[in-house]
Amino acid sequence: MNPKRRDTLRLMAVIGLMASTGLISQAQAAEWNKLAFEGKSLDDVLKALGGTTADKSAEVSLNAPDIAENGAVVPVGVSTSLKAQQIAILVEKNPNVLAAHFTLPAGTEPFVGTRVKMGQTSNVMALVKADGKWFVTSKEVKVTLGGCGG
Amino acid sequence: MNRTISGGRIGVALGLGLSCLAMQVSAQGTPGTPTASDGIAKYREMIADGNPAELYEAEGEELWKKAAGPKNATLEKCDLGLGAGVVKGAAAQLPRYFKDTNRVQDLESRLMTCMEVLQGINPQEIIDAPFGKGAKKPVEAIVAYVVTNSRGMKINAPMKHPKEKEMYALGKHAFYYRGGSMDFSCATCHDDASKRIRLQDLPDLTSQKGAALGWGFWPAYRVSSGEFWTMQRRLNDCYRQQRFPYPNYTSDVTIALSAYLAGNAKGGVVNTPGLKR
Amino acid sequence: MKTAQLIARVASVCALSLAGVSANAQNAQTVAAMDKAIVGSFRSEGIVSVESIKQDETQIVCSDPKLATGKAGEKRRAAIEKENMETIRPPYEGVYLGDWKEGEKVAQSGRGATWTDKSSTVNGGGCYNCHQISKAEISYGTIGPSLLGYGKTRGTTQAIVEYTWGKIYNAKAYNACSAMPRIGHFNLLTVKQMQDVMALLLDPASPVNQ
Amino acid sequence: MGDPMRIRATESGGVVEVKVLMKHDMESGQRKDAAGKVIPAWHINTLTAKVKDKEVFAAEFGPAVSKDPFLNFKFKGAAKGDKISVTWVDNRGDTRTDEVAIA
Repeated sequence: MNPKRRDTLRLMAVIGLMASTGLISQAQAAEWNKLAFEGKSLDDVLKALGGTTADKSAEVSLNAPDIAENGAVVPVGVSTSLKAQQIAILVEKNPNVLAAHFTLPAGTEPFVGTRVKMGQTSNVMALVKADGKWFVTSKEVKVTLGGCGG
Repeated sequence: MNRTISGGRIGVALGLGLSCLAMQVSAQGTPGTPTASDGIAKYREMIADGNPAELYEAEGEELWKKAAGPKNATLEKCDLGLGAGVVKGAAAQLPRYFKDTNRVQDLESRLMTCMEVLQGINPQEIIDAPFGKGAKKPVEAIVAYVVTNSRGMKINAPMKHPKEKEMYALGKHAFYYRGGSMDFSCATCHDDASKRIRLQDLPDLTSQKGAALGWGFWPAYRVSSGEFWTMQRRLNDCYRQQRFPYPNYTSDVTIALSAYLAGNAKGGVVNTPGLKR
Repeated sequence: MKTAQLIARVASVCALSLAGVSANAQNAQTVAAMDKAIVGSFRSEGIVSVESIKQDETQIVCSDPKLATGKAGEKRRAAIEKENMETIRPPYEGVYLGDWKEGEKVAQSGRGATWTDKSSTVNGGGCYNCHQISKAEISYGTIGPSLLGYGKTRGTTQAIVEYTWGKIYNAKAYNACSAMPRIGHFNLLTVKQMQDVMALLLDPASPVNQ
Repeated sequence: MGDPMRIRATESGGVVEVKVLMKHDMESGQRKDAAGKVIPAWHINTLTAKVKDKEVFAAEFGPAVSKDPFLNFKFKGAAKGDKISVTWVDNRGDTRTDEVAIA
């Protein structure tokens, strides 16, 4: 590992710690978390976000189509009855699994909708952090590659 | 080889090749699960909210009002058929005959005329630029702006002038014209409402209802390419997939097909810009 | 599709014309002039030459809805079928069936022969665009009939095998104005690719026949 | 400077719903150009939404967010007429801020 990368990792870890312990404001925490976006699995991403495990929760709801007519644009909505502070959207079979991460200050509804790219049929996962714990739910989205665009 | 064996049962189109890539959909066919078509309907519903064509529309509105070209003029005096500067409802009544050019013009051909006459821009530069690039880019954004201003109106291309009727007739002829290495015409896929390619339903463009489904939703933002596609671009790619050679930008065949579609779709609703796969 | 149904369908399509638009205008323009206007709107690009849309007899007849079905075009269609039948070449040494797994790949791919392709692009058959073939692929078109269980229901007699080969090679030999491309005749697939598609349809081990 | 965003913000029953469309290629870094060279990743990294200088939403995007990104969120504590401003920054340091009054 080159020194620069090690520094980055250390820095990210420190920021992660500071964020999780409330030492820095949310604006600073919204800096781009490189480590998380380089994660190859749910565990990698969880770790980079300062978590360890995520419990499956029926209180996290993931709204995504069963079939996407095009993998370039897959609509994903996440909502929860939990008091979410953070939400993340992951695509299990993408080269890097984390697609987007959201920080929700107090007063912001536990909901987000966006659109992500999927290289192939895969599970899509929604991670929610509430009361210091992580929760997850997932759903398979079938992807039709390219369609007739040849 | 004995014809009587066939009984016509293998039928038509093994290998009709509209360039579909393999789809990675596997059947999990348990009873009660939604069908593939249901899934696609939900997908379309979900992406309908928030059409990125709006971004092009905003840019187009700015370009319409901004002085440009060697003559440093805006397009605000451009006559799209309803009088100089009238944008509202203009796209719903195109293609149509224009006296000054003595030609039936679609929106893009007419915009080129305006850009040439008012702004001094050489139309050849627009014709030669690839879609989505160079001199075509501003035209495409302006198209998004103009067609948005007919949203919700009735499709009503006049089709009264002899030249308009002539264009419609040419468009109809072109619609059925088979050629190229796969013998395809537009009609091969688009003269029957019950057919589909892969999972995509094919509108019957010879019927009013089907033509309105096509003409009424294009131009559109195309999610597969992440770009706004004008009607010229839509037709260009149809011909590419038909294995035809390259239709020249705003050539007779492209305007004629637009006239045929708009004529058939008359009375339908303008839903442009659409949002398409 | 039965001929009667086809005639009815096309007739209804032809009957649809914009009131007041077609009749006069159509007379004013000859078909030849319109053909010229169409061809003149295109240019050669990449591997696709503008020459490729100058029509042969099959394309001329089948572009005219009045000739493509019904009595008026009957004789010309019969002549077209005969002409196309004569183009069909059986595979070397009578080996009709290849590898169904390769055939599935050919059936899935719709690539090739467009102006954005290269002459080195391996063409696909694009079969799934129009046909249901194996059960596992739910994303199939319906322009052509379902071929699910093809070999199982039709059997694999020499006559069926030869007919299937001919249909893939040049569909217009059996139905002058079929929507299906003349795959062998226009070299859209290689002989090996066609043998592989044959296996997909006829090999008892193919998923099509499970 | 990036191209303008389209922001819609509507208040209903104390909840403001915001929909944002951004114009950005969101190049994934996974694609190759015609010559076979990898097209480098180019995407929005962060986005923040503020009302009266108070942050109401923050996002980090990876290259797997779709081209011309769409974002939908809801928050409480603002009234019709208040201005919401949205800022994004991409991985090349390009940035764009747009503002709209809540309707």
